[in-house]
Amino acid sequence: MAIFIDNDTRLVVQGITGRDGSFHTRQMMEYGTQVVAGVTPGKGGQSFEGPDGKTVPIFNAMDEAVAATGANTSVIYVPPAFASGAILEAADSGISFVVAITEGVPVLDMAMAHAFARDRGVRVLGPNCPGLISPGKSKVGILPAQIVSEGPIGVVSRSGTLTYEAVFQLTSNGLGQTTCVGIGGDPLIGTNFIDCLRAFEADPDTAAVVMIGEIGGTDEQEAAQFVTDHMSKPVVGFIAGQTAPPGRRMGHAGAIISGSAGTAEEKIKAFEDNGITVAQRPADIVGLIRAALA
Amino acid sequence: MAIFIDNDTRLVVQGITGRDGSFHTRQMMEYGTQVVAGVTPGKGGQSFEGPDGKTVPIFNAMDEAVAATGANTSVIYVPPAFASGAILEAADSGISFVVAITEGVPVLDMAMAHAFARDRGVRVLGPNCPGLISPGKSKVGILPAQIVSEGPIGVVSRSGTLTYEAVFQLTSNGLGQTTCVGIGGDPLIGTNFIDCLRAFEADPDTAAVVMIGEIGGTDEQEAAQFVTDHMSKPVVGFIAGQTAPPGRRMGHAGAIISGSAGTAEEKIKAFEDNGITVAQRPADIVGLIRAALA
Amino acid sequence: MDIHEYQAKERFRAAGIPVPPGEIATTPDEAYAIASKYGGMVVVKAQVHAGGRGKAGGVKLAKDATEAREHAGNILGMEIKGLTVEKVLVTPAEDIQTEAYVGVLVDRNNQAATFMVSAEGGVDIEAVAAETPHLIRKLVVDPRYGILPHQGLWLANYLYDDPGLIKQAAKIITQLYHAFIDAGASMAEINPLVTTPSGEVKAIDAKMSIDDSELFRRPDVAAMRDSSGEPASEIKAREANLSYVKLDGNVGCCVNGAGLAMATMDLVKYYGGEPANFLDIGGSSNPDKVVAALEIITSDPKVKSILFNIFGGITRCDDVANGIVEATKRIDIKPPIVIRLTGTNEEVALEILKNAGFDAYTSMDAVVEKAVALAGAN
Amino acid sequence: MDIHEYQAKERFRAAGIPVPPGEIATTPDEAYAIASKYGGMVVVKAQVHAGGRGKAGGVKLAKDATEAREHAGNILGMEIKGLTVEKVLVTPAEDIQTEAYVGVLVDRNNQAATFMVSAEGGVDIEAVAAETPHLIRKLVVDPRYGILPHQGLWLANYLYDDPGLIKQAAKIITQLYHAFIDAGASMAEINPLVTTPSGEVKAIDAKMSIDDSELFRRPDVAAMRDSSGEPASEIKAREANLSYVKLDGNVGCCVNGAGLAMATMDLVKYYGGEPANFLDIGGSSNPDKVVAALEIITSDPKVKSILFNIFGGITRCDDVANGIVEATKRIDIKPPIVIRLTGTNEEVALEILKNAGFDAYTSMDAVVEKAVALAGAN
Repeated sequence: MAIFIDNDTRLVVQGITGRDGSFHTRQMMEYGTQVVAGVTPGKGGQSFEGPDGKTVPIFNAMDEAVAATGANTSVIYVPPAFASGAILEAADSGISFVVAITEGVPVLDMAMAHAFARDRGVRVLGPNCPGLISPGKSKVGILPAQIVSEGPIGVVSRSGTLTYEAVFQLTSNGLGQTTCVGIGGDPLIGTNFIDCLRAFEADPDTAAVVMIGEIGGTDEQEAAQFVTDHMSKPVVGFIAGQTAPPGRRMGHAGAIISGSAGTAEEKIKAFEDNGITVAQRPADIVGLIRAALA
Repeated sequence: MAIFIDNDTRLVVQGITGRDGSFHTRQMMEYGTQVVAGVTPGKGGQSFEGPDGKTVPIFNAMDEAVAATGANTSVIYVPPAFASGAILEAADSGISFVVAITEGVPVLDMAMAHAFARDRGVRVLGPNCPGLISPGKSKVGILPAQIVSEGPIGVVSRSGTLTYEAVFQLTSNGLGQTTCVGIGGDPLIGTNFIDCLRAFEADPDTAAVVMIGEIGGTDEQEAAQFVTDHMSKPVVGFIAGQTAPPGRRMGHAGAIISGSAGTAEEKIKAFEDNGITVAQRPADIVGLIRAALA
Repeated sequence: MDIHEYQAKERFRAAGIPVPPGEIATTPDEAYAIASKYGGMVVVKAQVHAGGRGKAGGVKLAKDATEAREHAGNILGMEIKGLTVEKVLVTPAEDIQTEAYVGVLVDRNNQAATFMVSAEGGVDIEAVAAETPHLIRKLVVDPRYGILPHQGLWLANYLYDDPGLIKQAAKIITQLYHAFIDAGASMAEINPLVTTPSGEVKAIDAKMSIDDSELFRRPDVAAMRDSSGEPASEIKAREANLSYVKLDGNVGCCVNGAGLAMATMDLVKYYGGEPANFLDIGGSSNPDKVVAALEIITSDPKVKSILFNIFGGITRCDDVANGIVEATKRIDIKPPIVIRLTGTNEEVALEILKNAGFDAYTSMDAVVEKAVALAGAN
Repeated sequence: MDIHEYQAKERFRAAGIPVPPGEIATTPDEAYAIASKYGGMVVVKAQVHAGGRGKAGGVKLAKDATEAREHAGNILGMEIKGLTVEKVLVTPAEDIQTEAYVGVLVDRNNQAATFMVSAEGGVDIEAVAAETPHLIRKLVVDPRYGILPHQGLWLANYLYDDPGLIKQAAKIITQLYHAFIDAGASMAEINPLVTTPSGEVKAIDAKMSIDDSELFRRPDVAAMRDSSGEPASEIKAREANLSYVKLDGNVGCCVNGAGLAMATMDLVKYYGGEPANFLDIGGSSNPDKVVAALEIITSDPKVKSILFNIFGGITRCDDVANGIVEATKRIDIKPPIVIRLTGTNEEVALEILKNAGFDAYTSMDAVVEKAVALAGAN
């Protein structure tokens, strides 16, 4: 088992003919993801050349792609100006899960897109996220496949490379993963920590969860409360940004301490108050997970 | 029993201090409707003087009125420019039923207001409707109370005075009513024939229904199909506008034959095809109801 | 309220939709001058609030300015469905490759603006919808979101195969939606939407109806009202705030309430007569309104009898009776008047009317039968 | 992107919000001229992208033009939170009766624009929200509907009792929402919203932050960028498309990814050092970006060591290694550089770096410890 994506994931790539879209489509296909369709308006009828001589049909629109291929998931690699439109189109096409990789999508566009997706009961991951990978089953997004391995740990994170750091250490120490999810660093994200924790709790193959947060907002605090209220599985946490100054955006649009709200201190305290053991350094995560599973 | 309003109806009048609002509030109070509050922005804290020395507290806003009085229904007598805003406010205040009397509300405003009310699960009657009356229990709107009487007939109509005509004949012939509902003559109305038929079918005190339609749209045709599919009680129908020319609006914004769609002929045929006996003249309604109940 | 093609085109142009140039002529010489300016072939198009202009001969292709003048001479003053043509639009003839239909209207069932598009343009869309609905693609626009980019493309995909044409059409569809919303329209239509040999997509004809209830807050739209060519009686009725529609019969009808007014017309027909009009005086018993109603009804020379059908609810019958008596004092009315009044204060009202010498009834059937008989006799 | 008070006021004014007049001075004499024009008392306000202007002495009341010149002389050139004041706003002093707070920002939890209003104006709203949340009324605006008339009134009802003030405030709240949306803002604030003895409601101060992701499609908003007073290093970073924040330590950090960059800073602190900056070079291994990053880091004289922490995923480590070598050839760098590279093609990369004479590691802890030690030694 895994969460959100697995062997049944049938993926459409929105923006498959773009620079990023085509590169990552090949990567996903090489990993074994079932990429069943691509969408690029105006290029319907053409074919995308994947690795090993495989091809993927291209459609003008999501509804056509879904009707023709029975896709259930999409991933979005289109420029910011068109990204929220692509999410709306995906949410309207009958699929149930949309992964938005694009960085720099206007926040007010996302407010509307999230409302639209909620109206239709469609799960959105991102935007501005690395996607997710269920080792041995499916990869959707840009996470490097070589650092993951199959095993009992669920990983959820707001960050990209920091996740790689954590996952790499897990894998190097023989701790494989059920699913690694990057929820993204934007202020308005579709799938949050709680959504992932709930899914990991329900996934019989996940034995423990690593949750990697950062400064800004209160998602980690609410997730911590959720752990107390609804989780039986151990959770190990890490928070980046203890040295970040207030009021400055630290790369991610969502990584900003507003006044005294959203600091690493309050998040770490919320973790500790709710029984989540907190790694002081990324290097400590493996030890804490081992202790939790012992 | 009755539909939509009864002895438990606790009414707020939106626009209680206006010319129409104050007149009809007195009429409703005289009939025995529990008018528990009025709303006029800027006049909160004042009192409305009703008949027989009764007073009604006035509030600045619906949320205050509902919180203070436990109202569950509102009726709107505000000018067209503010009517859809009043509906939105009512739908946001915790009440479950809004009756919009105002005529001339922009249709695109109503498209938004109906969507908003649907989002919140609030029933809207109207706009541009005479309201409804459950004889002996409650009256909300402008229907003349003196023509109704208690009894087993449900009446639903798109028209005002034509309804009075029918109800008057029923009452004069000893056929009282459970509830008489004027759904209004606008193109976009909140509660339609089917909503009323479903309620009458479920109301144990209603034995038969009079349904009075007119040209324009396909509400009557769909209602006729509903009668076949879901109703055990007899329905007698009447359609106004057999002599109306196509393409001209006959008073009501919704009473217009578009091309060949929405004619009286097609509606009458739909009624007859679905077992609804059709009165050729308003005067025939009583006889048909008697026959149906025999 | 209907607006003319040239006015709809102005709104479309302002919304960014590609629309060919065009100017209005009210005389043949003006048409000649405009056509000369454009050079080449032009189309002369009657500007009148009636469908079926083409079939009625109100749209003509002219090979040059001289022929444009000739066509304008024929079209100006022409009657189309009872309306007189007082303006023509002169516009360069376009080189057309394909014709499609794009329209948006308020749909009652979906309670929202709804697009209909068809690759079959220049046709009666209602006929297409009724007979070959599979040739139409429909889209309901959720008012909470407005039209979304993929929805415009979805409609455009149905019209064209070429990506360039699809992109242009999707943009036009979005612009049409904005023109529709910004005008407070109940309907906006491009029929046909054409493609040219050079690969452009353009709106060759334009139609828009405005929701009357929007006019109070849209002075720019209200200013587009053009009553030229409209029957004087309907203009007068609108100014008096009466709902009035002229018909061809001889029994004048004056009723309170639209449903009852239609039922009254139907009953006139039932008793073998023909209604001369639809007229709803509304809930008011203001004598001025009754005077205006009677002036409008009697301005139709065909009217041989006049019937009032009033159901007093909130409206008091005695007020209406007084209004009628007052009105007939102020104006001289030839056709006989018969009156049905029932409801609130009906006894007092009937007394007032009998004293003033009117036939008064309490049954709708009775008054209609009588009015039909009087019309037949006169 | 933050904009200045005077720019926010321009946007508010365009949205219809009553805002007092005001002009910008960059010299004391200009301030004198503006104050003379207004006559009477004026306020001289530092225009700088930093909170707490008032406490820092950046806002002064002047009784006349001469005093305005004097205040402007003191304020211009002042440093507030590391930013130099280069402009002051001169605006007539208002007669203030009450002060309230009205703000709207994008709320993460509700995924929508959210208003906060408080009858306690002129305060730090975050402090009020944290300490006395019952003094704030909050409203989440459903993006599908925008702010609705009754919602504006509901907020205004919380601020005032007088119907006239409520009506004005409700209108201002609606206008503020439109100004917020039209600018692509993440925050817009009127603090204080005042009432005057004559019963007017006005915005005396104005603050607005723009979502950087909106700028590409809002040239009018992007044109409001004012980098004056900003550290040169941050301007350069923005132009090079790098995420960079200057800090006070001495260990320069260059990392790929924002989360890893923060974790690296934290680890510097963990090992007893102080990070000199946050810097995320993004996913690119473009040598130009590495050059720019190194130029920015070394422009800070406090920097005593530089550490690279690169986790190669999609990014290939050998590309980054080549970029670093190339960059250090182009510019002369004094502080020692230590590098951690791991992930895709790490072996090749470590080889390249060792050959070029760099200390290269594969463990994050090792490189941070080393960098801290080098900074302490230098």
